[in-house]
Amino acid sequence: MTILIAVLALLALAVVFGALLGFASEKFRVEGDPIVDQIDALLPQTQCGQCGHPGCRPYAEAIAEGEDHNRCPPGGEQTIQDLSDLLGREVLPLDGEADSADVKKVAFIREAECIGCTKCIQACPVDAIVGAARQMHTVIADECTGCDLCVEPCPVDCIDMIEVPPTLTTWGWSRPDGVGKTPERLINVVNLR
Amino acid sequence: MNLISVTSPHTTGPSRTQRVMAQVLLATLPGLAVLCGLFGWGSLINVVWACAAALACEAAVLRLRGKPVGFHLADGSALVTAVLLALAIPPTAPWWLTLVGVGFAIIFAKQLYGGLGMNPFNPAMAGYVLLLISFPVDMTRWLPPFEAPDLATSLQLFLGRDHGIDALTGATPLDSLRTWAGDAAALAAQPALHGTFAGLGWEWVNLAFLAGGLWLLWRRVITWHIPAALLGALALCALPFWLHDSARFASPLFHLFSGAAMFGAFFIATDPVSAATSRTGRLIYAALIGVLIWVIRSFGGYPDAMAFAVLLLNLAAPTIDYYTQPRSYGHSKPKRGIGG
Amino acid sequence: MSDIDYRGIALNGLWKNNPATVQLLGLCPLLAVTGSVVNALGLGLATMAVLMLSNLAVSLIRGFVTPAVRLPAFVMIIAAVVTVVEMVMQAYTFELYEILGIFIPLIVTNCAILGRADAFAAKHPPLPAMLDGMMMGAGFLVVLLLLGALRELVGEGTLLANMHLLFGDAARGWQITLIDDYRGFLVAILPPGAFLGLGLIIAGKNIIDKHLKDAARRRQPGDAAASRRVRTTGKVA
Amino acid sequence: MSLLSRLLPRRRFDFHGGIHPPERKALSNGTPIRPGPMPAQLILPLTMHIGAPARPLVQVGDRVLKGEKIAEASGPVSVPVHAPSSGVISAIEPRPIQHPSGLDAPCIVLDTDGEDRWTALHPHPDFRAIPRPELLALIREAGIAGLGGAGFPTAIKLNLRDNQRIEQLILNAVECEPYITADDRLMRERAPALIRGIEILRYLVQPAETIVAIEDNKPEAIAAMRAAAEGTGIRIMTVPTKYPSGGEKQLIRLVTGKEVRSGGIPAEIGVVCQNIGTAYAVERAVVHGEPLIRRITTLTGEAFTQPGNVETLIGTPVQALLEAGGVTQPHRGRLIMGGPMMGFSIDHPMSPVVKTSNCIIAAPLTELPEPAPEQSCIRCGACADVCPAELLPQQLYWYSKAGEFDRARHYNLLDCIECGACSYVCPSNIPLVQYYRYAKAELRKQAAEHQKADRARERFEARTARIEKEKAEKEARRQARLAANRVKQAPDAAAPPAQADLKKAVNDASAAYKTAVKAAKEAEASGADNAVALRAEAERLKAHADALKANLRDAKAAGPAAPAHDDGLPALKKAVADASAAYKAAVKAMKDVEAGGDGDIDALRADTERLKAEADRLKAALRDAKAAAPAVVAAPVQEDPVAALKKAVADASSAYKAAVKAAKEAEASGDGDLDALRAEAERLKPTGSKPNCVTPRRRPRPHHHQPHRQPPRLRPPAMTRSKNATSA
Repeated sequence: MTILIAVLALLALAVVFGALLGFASEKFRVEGDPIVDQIDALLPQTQCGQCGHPGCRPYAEAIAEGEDHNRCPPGGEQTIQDLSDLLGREVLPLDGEADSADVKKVAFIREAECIGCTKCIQACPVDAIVGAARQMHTVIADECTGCDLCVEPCPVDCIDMIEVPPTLTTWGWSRPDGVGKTPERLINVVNLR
Repeated sequence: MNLISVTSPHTTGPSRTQRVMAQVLLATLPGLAVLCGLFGWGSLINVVWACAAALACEAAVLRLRGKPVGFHLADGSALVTAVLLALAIPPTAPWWLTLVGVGFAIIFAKQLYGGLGMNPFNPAMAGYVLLLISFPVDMTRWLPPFEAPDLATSLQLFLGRDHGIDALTGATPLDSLRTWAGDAAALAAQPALHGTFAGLGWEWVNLAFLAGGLWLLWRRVITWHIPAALLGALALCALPFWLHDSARFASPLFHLFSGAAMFGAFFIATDPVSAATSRTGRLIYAALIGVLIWVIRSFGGYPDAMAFAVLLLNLAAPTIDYYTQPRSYGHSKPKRGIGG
Repeated sequence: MSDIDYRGIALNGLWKNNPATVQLLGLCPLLAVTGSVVNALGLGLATMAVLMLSNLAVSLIRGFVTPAVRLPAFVMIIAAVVTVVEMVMQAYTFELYEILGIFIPLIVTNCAILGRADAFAAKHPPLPAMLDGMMMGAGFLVVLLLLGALRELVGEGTLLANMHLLFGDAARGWQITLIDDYRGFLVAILPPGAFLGLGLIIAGKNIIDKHLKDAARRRQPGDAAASRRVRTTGKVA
Repeated sequence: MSLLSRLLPRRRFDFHGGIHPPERKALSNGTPIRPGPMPAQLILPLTMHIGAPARPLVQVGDRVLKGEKIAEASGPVSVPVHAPSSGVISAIEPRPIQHPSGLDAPCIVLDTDGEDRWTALHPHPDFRAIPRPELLALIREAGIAGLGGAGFPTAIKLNLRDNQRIEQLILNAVECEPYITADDRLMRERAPALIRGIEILRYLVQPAETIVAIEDNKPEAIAAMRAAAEGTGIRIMTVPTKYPSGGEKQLIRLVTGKEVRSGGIPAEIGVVCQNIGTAYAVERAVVHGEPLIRRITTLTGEAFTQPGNVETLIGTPVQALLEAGGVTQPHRGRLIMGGPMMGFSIDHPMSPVVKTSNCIIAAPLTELPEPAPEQSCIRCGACADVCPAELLPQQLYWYSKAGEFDRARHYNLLDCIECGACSYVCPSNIPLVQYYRYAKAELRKQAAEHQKADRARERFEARTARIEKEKAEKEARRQARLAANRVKQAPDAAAPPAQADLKKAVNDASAAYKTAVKAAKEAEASGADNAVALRAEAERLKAHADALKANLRDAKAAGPAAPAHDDGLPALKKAVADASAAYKAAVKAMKDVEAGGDGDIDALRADTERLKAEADRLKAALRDAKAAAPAVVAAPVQEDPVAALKKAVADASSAYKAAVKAAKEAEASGDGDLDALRAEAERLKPTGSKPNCVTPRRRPRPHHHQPHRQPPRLRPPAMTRSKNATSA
């Protein structure tokens, strides 16, 4: 009998609290956290598609749904780190090919060789290539994200990815080498753009 | 043209880490001398042994961590840790006690946290506390002053041969005080409590460390903030209680000159790595250490409390720094929060 | 969910996702009671039993509990199971029960148990859930035992002291004194020793993991020469 | 500034921190200023100042005279460049210049002809006769940029807003850096000219008081200036020797006790600060009409056998100065332009002297040895004790080193003046200043990247929207073609009464589409984020309307339907209820929008009116039907028109609600919540089973009370049509 009372009491408590919780979860439902936006903000927006998605936003959506967050070579380690912080996930090593360096690149069309096929225009995710059919194309260097998606489609292979050298306006100081290192030549030039 | 292209400034001041460490080591010499004079060769033997052990431990860990061994050994921080720890433990300490303490201090309290500059706790005091809670008996066996054993006995003690050691030992002033506190007659009968102006013998030890500390101040190796705040707070705490009940509470003078107060105030609490950084922060940090020392000495389970107080405030140092940030030029109030 | 990877579950609990050294869950009892092997064993077994039973129960009700109230439901189940275990211990190993004291009821708050209930048992059928509980419990138990042994050995110089608390009088002779006339390294028995010991165990595990990983990488043929799409083919004039 | 403040002894102020490095000024301050060498080639960078590079006015091969303008200012923050001597322009190309990066920058190279022939100059000895704006233009045209520090165009600093009152004009003659004695010698030898220059500045900014601040380690200069300033009201003030008291912000604090707000400029607190060398350049420019083509530069360091100050032509290669100063070649050690604290090492001896180059230090390794390796920070706090900006250099170091730049910025990294006091006192040889410069560069980089990413995202989204739109248009064209074919096949028939309602629905849908388009356009015009989404929404509505149109066509094709009373009263009733529910919802929505302030109220109101009319019409129809056939059996013979009508009404109202929603979003333009809209669109999608298309919280009340029940599924228009088609 005592056991029965105890069980019943517990059950009653369970029911009451369960109802309370259920009610609260309906009443105070949080509108969906726009996690996709937060992820999107961390991605480098090169729209390069190296993650296997057509652009950064789709990849952000995929990450929000559980895809690995280490497939963004342009973002590099820093992006992975930031995403791990945001999502509370483990820091993963960069998937696939490691982009060699921080070297910024832009596409450059050797205009003499361009046949005006518009294939690169269709490939460019940020509309940074201008031109028309059977007209020479050219890259708006300021808008180019360096994603190199235009290189592959070019039938005559006239697109180069070229490094952008630092100028006096995009120049920056480098990090010292750290403890134990003689600062023999401390001033290494870093490109800020 | 053979030009060096380096960042500004192109000239640097005379201050060097190695020099700072060397000056600290030099400043401990008077204290070491008095300790040896009062208690025999034990302290010196232990200091030497601790230095050797510390260098070995540091070198081993640096090697494991893949760091340049010579470069890091050269900064002298391991030696300072070793010497401070060896000065803190009793001269009767056998070799293994010193080894365990120094090993823990260097390997666990310093290198595992990332080496010099990264350790949140004062390594010497971490090692000391480890020994104190693990080997309470060995760590409280001080000899009576002015009855220094000869070199052979000291060596025997160091090698761990039990030389009827308990017959040799005597209570320290703080120990006596703790045992007989409240009993005026018993206190009066304790010779350890009645030196020239403070605890027997220990007053000279403290004076020697005070001298070394003042030299450090003069050399600008340390600033006045920490020693002054620490000693001031200790004395200020002691004064009213002593006036109120001198049979239970010791006088400020006794507090300052009978335990590890001077040693701690000038050599332990001033360790810049584990102390608070800003000047205000240092005042608060040291004053709290002083208060804690007095509280633990008067009401705690251990006769002296320098190590515990310092370690506790090491923990609090980042918080103190956080609340004592300066107001930067051109800003109306200091920045709070961690940003990011 | 048709084919359950039992081997994976076992490996997960014992090594890869060990609750104590990887997930760092349930550290409160872990650090508090591992002063000796017998304490560790007692608490470890109790935790393991609770994990198995609670996982089983949670798995059985997984279809009926709505997500909103699942945590309270799990907590109730765990509390009930812990109560049962506590009573059993009180009945059969009273002295150990006395020593372990508050840490038996505190198993309820061991996050490892609630964590497994929520992360695994609530999504799997009873058999794998129970196995998972067993393996997680075993992983926890192993770490407890290791830490207990370490601390007992360093602190007292003995192993398996006082085993009669758990196994009756027959176990009185099990004590092994490894170092005669040991002075005792008190800090190992004291709370700081638990932290230091666990830290060393975790460090040890990480070292082993690193070696395993390196070995695995060495065995694999290098596929580092993957094609790089980016071609840097020129310089700005 | 009353009598009281004049009577009271002046309060002495101080700034926090500071250091006392060995002064080493005796090396170069003992000899008078001598003329600099006349090099065969002068190299004139187009950026000798802060701001936009100057634009060349000459071409290679041009012959220029001394003082002729060869490059003009290319923007408000820019100054022209003049030929320092006569000769021929031999090149305009990138050359190594005076920059810590060692990068090349565009320079005009002038091959001197040795004649040093002046162009015509226009002196204005009586500057008070010139209106202030013209005087400013004169200074600007003379190419004067701050000669002491970073080279900020002087005219801009002197150009005050009308309402700005300047309390103090401070002439910075502190020269706190070790080694440099250029200003010291200048003051000793040319004090009267300097005072004239200061008078010009005074005339320009009209300060309440003018103060020349000189460090107390230059007694001769102080005496000379005091003598020259006699009777002018210019105060010569000595400040204690301490580095960096010559920093603008530190000097202002030292002289006035005031602080420049972080990120602000001195003029905000009524102070203008000019370098004493600038005053001299202004005097030369105004009184003698001579542009800034030469300056006093200190040649010092133990490598010089004849150290001292030279009045050198701007553009002189450092190499020529080394030779003139008797530096044994090749020089080994450090070659520094500027002082030892804030100057930078130059790796190319052909780098030219520019307007800001106040000192060349050639120091052998014995004097300034190679830097020692960086050691671990021991948190000694010495850096914080000397920081003149009262920062926490140590925290900044940890954060910079760990790459936590945001935190570094939070700890006021950007207030660091890079004076180097922290590095100077650091016992661990940490190159702190470089860590800060690195962190600052990273912060700039992050900002640039962020900007670029935003632009890329915008462009990407615009492109995606464009492609979507093209696709939708293509699809619409295809649908239209299909429907046209079908219409051709089916015989035309008179529209049955039910078709009228269907027509109505089509109209409604297209009206909704138009509203949505309008909203989208507005959003686009205001640059709201959700413009793209709105556009997509409009496209969807258009497709919907098209589908309904097709429906209508199908219904027409289905031939004459049953007479009106066959529709059945219940169905008609339902339709009435639906219509009035939609009307109420619309009223509610309108009120919401009205309460919200702006938004597309007119369109909504029109919509509402329209819906009301429709509801009324349906009600009337119901009344008519009731009157006409009171005894008609409820069960309709033919279901289809009823179903179609029902569907049409439901679709129309849902479409309408979507439009309302879109309008609301437009109302909140600016902080448009793309996600919400997307989710909305998602919910509207045919697969979504929720009957509501308005967000739950803003759900119009009438819904709950109406007997009306929307069909549990919102079919895609295409499906609706095909179903009707088959059943017809």
